[in-house]
Amino acid sequence: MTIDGSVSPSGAVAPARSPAPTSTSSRATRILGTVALVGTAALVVFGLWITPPDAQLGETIRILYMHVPTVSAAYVAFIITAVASVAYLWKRTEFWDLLAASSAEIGVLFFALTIFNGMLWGRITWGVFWRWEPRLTTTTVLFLTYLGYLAVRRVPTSTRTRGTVSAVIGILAVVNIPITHKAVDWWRGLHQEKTIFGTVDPEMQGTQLFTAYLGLTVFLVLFAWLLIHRFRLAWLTERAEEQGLDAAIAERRAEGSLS
Amino acid sequence: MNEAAYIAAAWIGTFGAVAAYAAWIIRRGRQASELVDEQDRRWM
Amino acid sequence: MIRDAALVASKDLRLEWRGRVGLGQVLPFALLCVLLFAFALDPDRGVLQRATSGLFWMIVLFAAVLVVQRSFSVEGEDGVLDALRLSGLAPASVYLGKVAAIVVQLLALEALLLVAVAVLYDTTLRGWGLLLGTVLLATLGIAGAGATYGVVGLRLQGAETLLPLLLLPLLAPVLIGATRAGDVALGRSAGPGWPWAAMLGIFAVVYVSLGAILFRPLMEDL
Amino acid sequence: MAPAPVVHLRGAVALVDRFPALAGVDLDVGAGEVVLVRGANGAGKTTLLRTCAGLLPVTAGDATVLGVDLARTPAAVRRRVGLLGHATFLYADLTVSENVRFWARASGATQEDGRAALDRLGVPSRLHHLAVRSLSTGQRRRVSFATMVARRPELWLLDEPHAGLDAEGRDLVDGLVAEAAGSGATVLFASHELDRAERVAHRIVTLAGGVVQSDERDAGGRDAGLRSDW
Repeated sequence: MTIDGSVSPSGAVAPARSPAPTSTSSRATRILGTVALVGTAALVVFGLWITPPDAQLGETIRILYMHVPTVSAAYVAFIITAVASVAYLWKRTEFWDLLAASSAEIGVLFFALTIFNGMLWGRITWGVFWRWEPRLTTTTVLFLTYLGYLAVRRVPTSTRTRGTVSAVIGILAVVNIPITHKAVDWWRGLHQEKTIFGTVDPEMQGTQLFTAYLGLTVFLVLFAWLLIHRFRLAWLTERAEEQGLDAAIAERRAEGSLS
Repeated sequence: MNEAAYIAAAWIGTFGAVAAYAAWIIRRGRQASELVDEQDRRWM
Repeated sequence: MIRDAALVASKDLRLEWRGRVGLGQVLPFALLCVLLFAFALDPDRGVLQRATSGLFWMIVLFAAVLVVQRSFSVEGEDGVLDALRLSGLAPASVYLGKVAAIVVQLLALEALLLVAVAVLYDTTLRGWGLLLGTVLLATLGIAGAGATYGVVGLRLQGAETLLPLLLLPLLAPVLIGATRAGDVALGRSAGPGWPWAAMLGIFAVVYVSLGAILFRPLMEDL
Repeated sequence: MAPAPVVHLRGAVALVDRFPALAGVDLDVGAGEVVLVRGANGAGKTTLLRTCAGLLPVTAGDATVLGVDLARTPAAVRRRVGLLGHATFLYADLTVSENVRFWARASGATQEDGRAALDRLGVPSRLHHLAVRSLSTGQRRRVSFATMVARRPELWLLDEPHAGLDAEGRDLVDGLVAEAAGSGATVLFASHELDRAERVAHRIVTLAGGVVQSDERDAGGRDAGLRSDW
């Protein structure tokens, strides 16, 4: 029985080219990876040695060189997730679904690191790991929101349902970011205290300013590098499942011709 | 001196976590690419 | 669209009346929470009085999770979700109908809960204008977000346990706003209460409109 | 040239979760045809009907029902078909008349359409105010069928319409099917009651393993005049 769109053995399709990579690396990721590594090394040198302690924050400013870039990269990640979610509901292509998912996972990692660094900073500055500092509180609430997003993606269902449901959550979660920010700010409005962001010297200069921007750049490059790898991994996982599907269709048809 | 320990923990923890995550996805990428046809893993 | 929403809402309320899940299960649970908080927080030290507004809204949030779950589990039985897809009802109408039914149920629950709190936590209810505005806007926000996530739970069969994880972080601003506005209304804290109510209003508007739009892919899609 | 078919499937693959329940179906059904779909359990009968109703994603091949492309806009076909499935599509806690009224109004029909359909299905009025939960299986099937008839679908998709019914009920179903085809609707139904079904059908399609195994076009339809001309 031959029917259109049948499973054709997929040998002899590609003309002889250089062998396909056996990993998620490519030239582009290797360049990005190298840049990220060099940048990281430079950030360590600048952040831990070259920059002087801050006039107000003292040595703790060195934690901010981690804290601020991770939270910025996380927000970039969640915005990408939201944009990709909208695009998925519109275009319905696998690309956007996988991009949204990959970006959210890395965003969650960066949020976790933000909270981790914030707590260490708090331990030095306040003497306790946790205080209801608005930014830290907001970050934690949003972190939990996106854990929900990742949990939804792990529920076994059809790819289409998974894509639709998680796209909706990716959109709602990002809309909730400014609302949560505002609410938490007002909530803590009565209790002024030394905050991580509030105390960063707006007139930061020289090597400090340079290091702050270097940190941001390094983490954005790291994010891009991780995102490409994570996306390709998601892509490979879908392809592997699809191969299972081709086999299942063939098997299903055989079942018919037997009876 | 305690301060230095917390700062070190922040840096090591952050880059350690990123490195561990990167190693994890790259390893899974290698495993997954073995299951997939060649034309499906030609990256740009 | 309004007519279809009313059709869905009246169907939901009739179902609720027949099943009495809200009255028979969720309300007793809410009252139980009122007692449990008193056990947890020594009633003689004034903690309950100071925290009345916050405890009230915590209980409402927990109860709301149950109401939403119930509201969508009836759509999951016996192929009804498919029948809704096959019917000519616009997803936005279904959504608004479900929101309306959840709002009505929550308002009834909140009214009774308010009486219970007033009596058991020795609270004098006052600041009625602000109190009423807060209750209405917060409830609309909770129902608006809840109905969207309710259908998410329905689509992901067997993932009902996800609903609280998805819904409650999203409702954190509602908890903050409603608690603070409630504090002001009850005279527990000074300061303007209406900005909080306005925030609740913005939340409600944003989530009800988003829900009305996003319900289409959630309901119609395969 | 023959008019555009009501159902047109070419190599259609449909997934239930991730299982290919339809593995490349080719099928054309013309307007006014009554087609019996048969096959062993798990052959894909239910999936075929649900796919035609726009309730399952078509992931490969062509699929057009009532002129609507199922791969692109499955939702557009839904309100124009009537599906009688294994599930009754009824709210168990609502009464018969409440259910019928809700579903009639939800699909744009009037309350009177609903009541007339209940009469047509022979649901006695003493049952109208009972909760669906307390009805027998046969009565539930009749009520479910009534909600479908009330919306006057262009394509009837019946999954085991005879199941759970007594002899009288089965005759009623056969009569309704013939009537529907007579008034221009198309009927696709799956049944295990082959003797009975073959009398009603113009055409018998056999499914196995998610594909069409045989297609007997000139089966003994009861009324040759209803047979479409292709």
